[in-house]
Amino acid sequence: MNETFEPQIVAYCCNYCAYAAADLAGSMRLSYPSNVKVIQVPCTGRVDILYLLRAIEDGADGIYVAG
Amino acid sequence: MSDNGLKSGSNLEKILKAGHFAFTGECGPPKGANVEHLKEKFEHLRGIVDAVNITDNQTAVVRMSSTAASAIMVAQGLEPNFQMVCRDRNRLAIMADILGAYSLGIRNMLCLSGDHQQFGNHPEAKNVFDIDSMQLIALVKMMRDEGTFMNGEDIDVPPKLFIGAASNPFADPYEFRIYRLANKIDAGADFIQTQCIYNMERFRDFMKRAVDMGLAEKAYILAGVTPMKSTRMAQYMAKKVPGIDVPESLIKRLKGAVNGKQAEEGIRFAIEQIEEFKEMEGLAGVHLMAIEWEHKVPEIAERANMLPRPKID
Amino acid sequence: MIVADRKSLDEIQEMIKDYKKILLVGCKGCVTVCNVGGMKEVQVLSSILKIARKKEGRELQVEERTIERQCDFEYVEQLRADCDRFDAILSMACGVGPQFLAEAFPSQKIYPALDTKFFGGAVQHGIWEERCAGCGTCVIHFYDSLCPIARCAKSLQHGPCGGSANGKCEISEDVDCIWDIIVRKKMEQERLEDLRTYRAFKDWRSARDGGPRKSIREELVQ
Amino acid sequence: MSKQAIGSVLVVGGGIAGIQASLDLADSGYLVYLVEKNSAIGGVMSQLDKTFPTNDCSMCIISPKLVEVGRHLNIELLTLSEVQSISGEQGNFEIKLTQHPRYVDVDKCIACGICAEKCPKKVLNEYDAGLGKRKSIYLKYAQAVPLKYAIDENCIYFKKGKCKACEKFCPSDAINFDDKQKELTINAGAILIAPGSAVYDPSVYDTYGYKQSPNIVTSLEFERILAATGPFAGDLVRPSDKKAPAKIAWLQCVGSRDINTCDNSYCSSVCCMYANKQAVIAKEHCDDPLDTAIFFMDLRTYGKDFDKYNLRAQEDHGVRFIRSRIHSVFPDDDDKLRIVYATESGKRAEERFDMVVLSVGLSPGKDVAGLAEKMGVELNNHGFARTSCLSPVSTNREGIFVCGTFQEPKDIPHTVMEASASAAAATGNLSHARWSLTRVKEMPPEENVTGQKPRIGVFVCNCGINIGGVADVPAIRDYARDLTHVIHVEDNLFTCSQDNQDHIKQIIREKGINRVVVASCSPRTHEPLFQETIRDAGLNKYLFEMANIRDHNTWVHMDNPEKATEKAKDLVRMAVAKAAYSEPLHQVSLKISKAALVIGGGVSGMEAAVGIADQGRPVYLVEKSIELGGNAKFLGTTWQGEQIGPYLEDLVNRVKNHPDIELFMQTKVTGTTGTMGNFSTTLTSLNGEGKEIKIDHAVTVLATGGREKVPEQYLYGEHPHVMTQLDMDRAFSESDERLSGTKSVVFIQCVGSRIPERPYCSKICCTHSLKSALLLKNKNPKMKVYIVYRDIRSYGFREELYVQAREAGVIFIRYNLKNLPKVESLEDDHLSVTVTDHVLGMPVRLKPDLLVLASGIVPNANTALFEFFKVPVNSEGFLIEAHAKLRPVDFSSEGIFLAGLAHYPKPIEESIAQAKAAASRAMTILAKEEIMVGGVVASVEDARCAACLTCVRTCPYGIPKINEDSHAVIDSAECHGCGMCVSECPGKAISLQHFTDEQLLAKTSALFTSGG
Repeated sequence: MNETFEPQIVAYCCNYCAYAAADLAGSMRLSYPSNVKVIQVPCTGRVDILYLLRAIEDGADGIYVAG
Repeated sequence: MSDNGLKSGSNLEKILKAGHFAFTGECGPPKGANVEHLKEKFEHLRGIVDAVNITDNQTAVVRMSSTAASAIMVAQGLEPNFQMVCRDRNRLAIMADILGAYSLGIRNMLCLSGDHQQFGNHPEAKNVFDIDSMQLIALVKMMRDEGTFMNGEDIDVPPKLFIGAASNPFADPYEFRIYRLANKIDAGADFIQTQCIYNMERFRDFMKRAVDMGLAEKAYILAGVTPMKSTRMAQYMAKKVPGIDVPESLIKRLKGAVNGKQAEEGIRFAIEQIEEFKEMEGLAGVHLMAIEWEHKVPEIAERANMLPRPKID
Repeated sequence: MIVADRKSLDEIQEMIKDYKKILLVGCKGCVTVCNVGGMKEVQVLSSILKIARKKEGRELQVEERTIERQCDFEYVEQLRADCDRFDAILSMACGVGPQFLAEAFPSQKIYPALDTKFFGGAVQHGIWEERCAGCGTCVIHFYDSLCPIARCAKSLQHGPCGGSANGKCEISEDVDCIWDIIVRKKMEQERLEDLRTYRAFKDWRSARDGGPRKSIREELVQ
Repeated sequence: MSKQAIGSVLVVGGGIAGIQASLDLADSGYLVYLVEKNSAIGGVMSQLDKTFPTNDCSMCIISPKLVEVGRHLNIELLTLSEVQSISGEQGNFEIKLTQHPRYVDVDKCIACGICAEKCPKKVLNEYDAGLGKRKSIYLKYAQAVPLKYAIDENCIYFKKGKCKACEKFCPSDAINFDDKQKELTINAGAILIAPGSAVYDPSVYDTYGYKQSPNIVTSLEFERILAATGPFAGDLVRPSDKKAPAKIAWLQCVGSRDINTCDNSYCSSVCCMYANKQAVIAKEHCDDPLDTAIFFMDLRTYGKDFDKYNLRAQEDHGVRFIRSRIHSVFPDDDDKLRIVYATESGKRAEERFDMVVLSVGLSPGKDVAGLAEKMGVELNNHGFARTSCLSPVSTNREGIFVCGTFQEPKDIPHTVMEASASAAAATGNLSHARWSLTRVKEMPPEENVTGQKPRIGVFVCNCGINIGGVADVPAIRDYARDLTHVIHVEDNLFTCSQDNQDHIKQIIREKGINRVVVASCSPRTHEPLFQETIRDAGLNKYLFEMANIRDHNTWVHMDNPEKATEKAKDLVRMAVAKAAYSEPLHQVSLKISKAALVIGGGVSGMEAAVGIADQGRPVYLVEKSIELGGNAKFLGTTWQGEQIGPYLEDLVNRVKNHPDIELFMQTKVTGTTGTMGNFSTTLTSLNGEGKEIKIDHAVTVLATGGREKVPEQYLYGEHPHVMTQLDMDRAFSESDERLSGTKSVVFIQCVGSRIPERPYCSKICCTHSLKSALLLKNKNPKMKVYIVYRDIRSYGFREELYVQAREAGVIFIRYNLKNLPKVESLEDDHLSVTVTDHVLGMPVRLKPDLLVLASGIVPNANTALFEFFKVPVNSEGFLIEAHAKLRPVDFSSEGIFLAGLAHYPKPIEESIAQAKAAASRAMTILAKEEIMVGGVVASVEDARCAACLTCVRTCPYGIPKINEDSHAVIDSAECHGCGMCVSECPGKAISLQHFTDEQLLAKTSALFTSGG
């Protein structure tokens, strides 16, 4: 891993809490790295372990499940 | 039944039959072939007890076989009470070992299921449990009294053994324990050795029931005694050993003893127990399991007025 | 049902380390029901194996199939057309599955991905318990349909042993003493005298001790 | 009168009470005018950080309700508005309102915040309890509904005639300085007032030093300090130096339970619990161990799961509880705060803290006296609405109802319960006018896109400069053009503007677009708008997808425009990938039964039955005993002294004579099938041959009750002069001889409550004993009356009884669990009670003629019944509601409701309120002819199903079943659409519409495969 390593991170966020929190971070103009991409799910219960594995297969460097 | 009216003619049987209050001891074979050390241990017990239980891979820890250790004892002129567990042999080995033990001069045999190998030093082992302790009792009786193997074939010189069984009055479910004892007696047990007793109140109740059910008339019941060496031992047994009931009052009593005097307090309690057992209805003797404390047995026997031991020819 | 656990990833990887292209076969029978070998688990294991191989810098191709039952040749047959395209087949069925596959495809290399454990059922989601040892001669009618052969650590027919404490087996606080349950049930039903009966030596020939077993029902055999 | 009744209701106050009442009313067929004096709804609850006893984030749980109010077709939200006058009567009121100008056009404001950024005028932020600053043009809080800015009176332009910075920078031309105050007149059939209460101002007590040190804060200020949206962004720091405190003290009863310095003699009911919660949450905020001490008089953690929370606070979190009332805080020179107190043994002690939190109570709101006068509603001596325990949400004026803390200080679940109760009470006379004023939206027919190749249109929003000012929108737009299936792209200044909606519709039709992607802001706020737009264009609303390139991108990556542009492209590509797999979903309507089943013929069950039947819906009321009335049969009066007997007699008569109530006495439920809207339940008669009858109903109310526990201690049942509270009540009513000539009586509190087996407070016993003690003292002022207690929990206005009892000479002796009272029967058969006096530390021996045991409440055992309806119970056997805070009378399973003691011990006034609330919640279903089912729900592919029960066991709502054909069925009417079963299914037999594996995997995969 070198200095310029830019990890790709997928975040599966529950619509009711974590997704709302990510919205709130926006309204509050907080700043975080742009490598995080949020995918909205109806509930973290919908996050199949398979998604996490497939994401890694596809090239994700990190996965964040928040709810 | 042999001509003299005795089932086996062992010293233990004679003592009990004569109505004496029996006194048995216990000795674990070495974790090796150190025969000399074994013989030393025997010497502590000579003349002090009527028979000595020789344990069979006790707590599933591998040791010299109980058959061999019992045979060495016979050669030393002491009487062994040969223990056998169902964990390590199938019915073929069991019958073979019974015949072998008898041929080597062994006359008492205690029939046990055996601790699960999980507790021992080879927990990975496959266990056998082809038959259980109840069936082992029945099997020895069949071999002795019917003179047949399990399959009905005749035995050429059947083994005349005095059959023992264990009883734990303190394991759960408590209400059932007395019936399991009755089952063992019905299956053919001549004498019973109980698990070590600390909760006297509960044991009194147990014996009352045994007497009420007539069990004490059908078999000789020997009460198990193990002197506590320390408060730590008491706490360990209370918490860690399944089926042993150590009342809080005893732990308190040991704690209350002056430092360094806890062992003495433990012995004192054991002596008080023996004194009470002598008077207790239905009891035929005491089985003293002084674990790795064989050298204290003479002192305890002396102080509990169990000496000298009667001699019957 | 038959209950199984998945083997460790290390063990599976070791088995298939020389292969580039494998067929991963799930089973819709018991192992689907016990959440270890159905379509979902096939997808998950497939993905895990590919990721693991990628970490080694090599590629692994996995094709996923889940068939109705691996313990019936007719279903196994469905794999025949594709079977030769692979270096090996990894079965996510109980121990029966890989053997049926091996018999159907003698030239193919077949590996088990599961450790088959026991006959049992789910006591709650995620927890399965053993109930039957398959000993071949059922005696549970003596014990109010509670099996001491399978559920007593010592298979005692006359229990409970002296290690029973607070309803638990001496081997572990996590194991119920089945004999405690049997005795209590008999006491509740006031039929304790049933337990005063001596039970004969068990004939173990019907169990595995009698050699590999077969069940032949003449009327069904054509 | 009800014939001319108007089908609308006015709700005054947009806090959680007004919100819940409005939603219930609007969902059951009435048009609601919700009047709020602030610029946004949400009230005090929106200011709280976490809520007890669940530690849920307050905003997270209230926010969906705010949004629901904002979107509801039948709630007309009138913010910045106040009631001027009312006329008319029940069924037809005329209300005059004043709406103050917002100076911001709500149709144009996109809440981008540029105005506030540019506004030069800073003012104290009341949302942050004055701890922080905001601008003169402001949004009350980030999740505010309506999400629209407003300008306050501090505006520089208003003061000095120039500035208008906001107008200059507003990208959507929304500022309107010409906005004027409006006078409105509305008509409503009933009025609900829920203005809430104010927080007590501790500055009148100079001894607390509130004004002297910035580190002495009120509890509401402390909530804001803890909140992530608060002045310190959730860092727990002292206001003076912004350093983390190491030691914090809470002083309870500031402004409550005091008759000396201020007027609030009552208990504010919520402070003990919020102090517990704040101490626990504060510890969670700190990396270093935080010492927390709560100074209190009586620990009043009387609600459901409150005592357990308190035990955890003490045992797991190490919060210290010190029983001592503090009157003074001394700020030392080194910025520490010194507190001097008396220990339990009476010794003087002193401790120094970094911060002190004043647990301030609730006071009547500033404007409520005026409001009450306009309404003609009477207040009580404390300045709160006067109500009777037997009609707890009715005011003195017919047609005007009350709920929430304006009625009495209370916590959120009780408030929500009352809100629903008041909705039911308010509409009891309006049922003829139901649905007469409600609005329905007309839709064009849907186009069938099945089998069509995806033709995706992508609309990228600049959001003024919110997106376009950071990311390169044209580049994003052009990038989208090359993505697979995309046939149209464009960018808009504001994709959400009204004219753009028409434009989008036109483009959809012109180009034959069958999937739409909007790249703009959050679907949480804007998806419904765009879904409505494409629906108007004839597309199913599920053919829509959003990419959140503002809230999740340009707003958080402002400093890096290139990366924001790249990320926006990624997000658009992901949205397009998912949209390609989108399929239309259809909701279908399902006819439902009209009837309700109410189980339990006590007060709760009967009130619920009458509440529903009064709304014109048939009710089956089932009671297993031979008599209606439950525990109320044994009760004398309410704590306020209202006679329960006549009330009960009247209620029983109403039940028996109501044309819409069918009564099944000596009957029990022996089975049920079906789900919300269509239950079928078997009732079996317990009388005679056990006749069975099957009934169909849409909803079920469980009011199965509880009972006074028969004490197993203190010689109860052994000594004739030992009795329970109910025995005592009976003795009073029957003039029992044991009461005549009695010279001394001892009450023992918490018998069977607040002990390890039953770690809960039975809530009613303190009040009950105080009431009985006063009755005894009234009979014979010379009688010695002792109350042996652990904490006196006379919450709310019940504190009056405690004060009266002390004044009347009742003697209070405290005990604790380590030092239980000893009760013996002496040789002369006289009773002896020995208790260690907490002041003297000495055992005191009392020889009472009578001993009264305040025995706790236990729920009635109904295991089989609860299993039929699959409703959960807690370890004490009480029913578990859907959510402790905001759904206090619902179950997770839709269509089933609860009321009364089966839920938790409570006094009769609360049981009545909860029963009315259950009726209100039930009416949100019963009011309809049919319900819509389907949409984002799970569906099973039968052939793949192994009937393994995984879905049945993992569904948090217990919806999946295995049918007779041995595969799983998931009732779309009941499925909550969480997708748990889908993720768990080992056979991959279940899919969640709109969130299929295909869609989510495509979306994830698209992130890693650039280009189309």
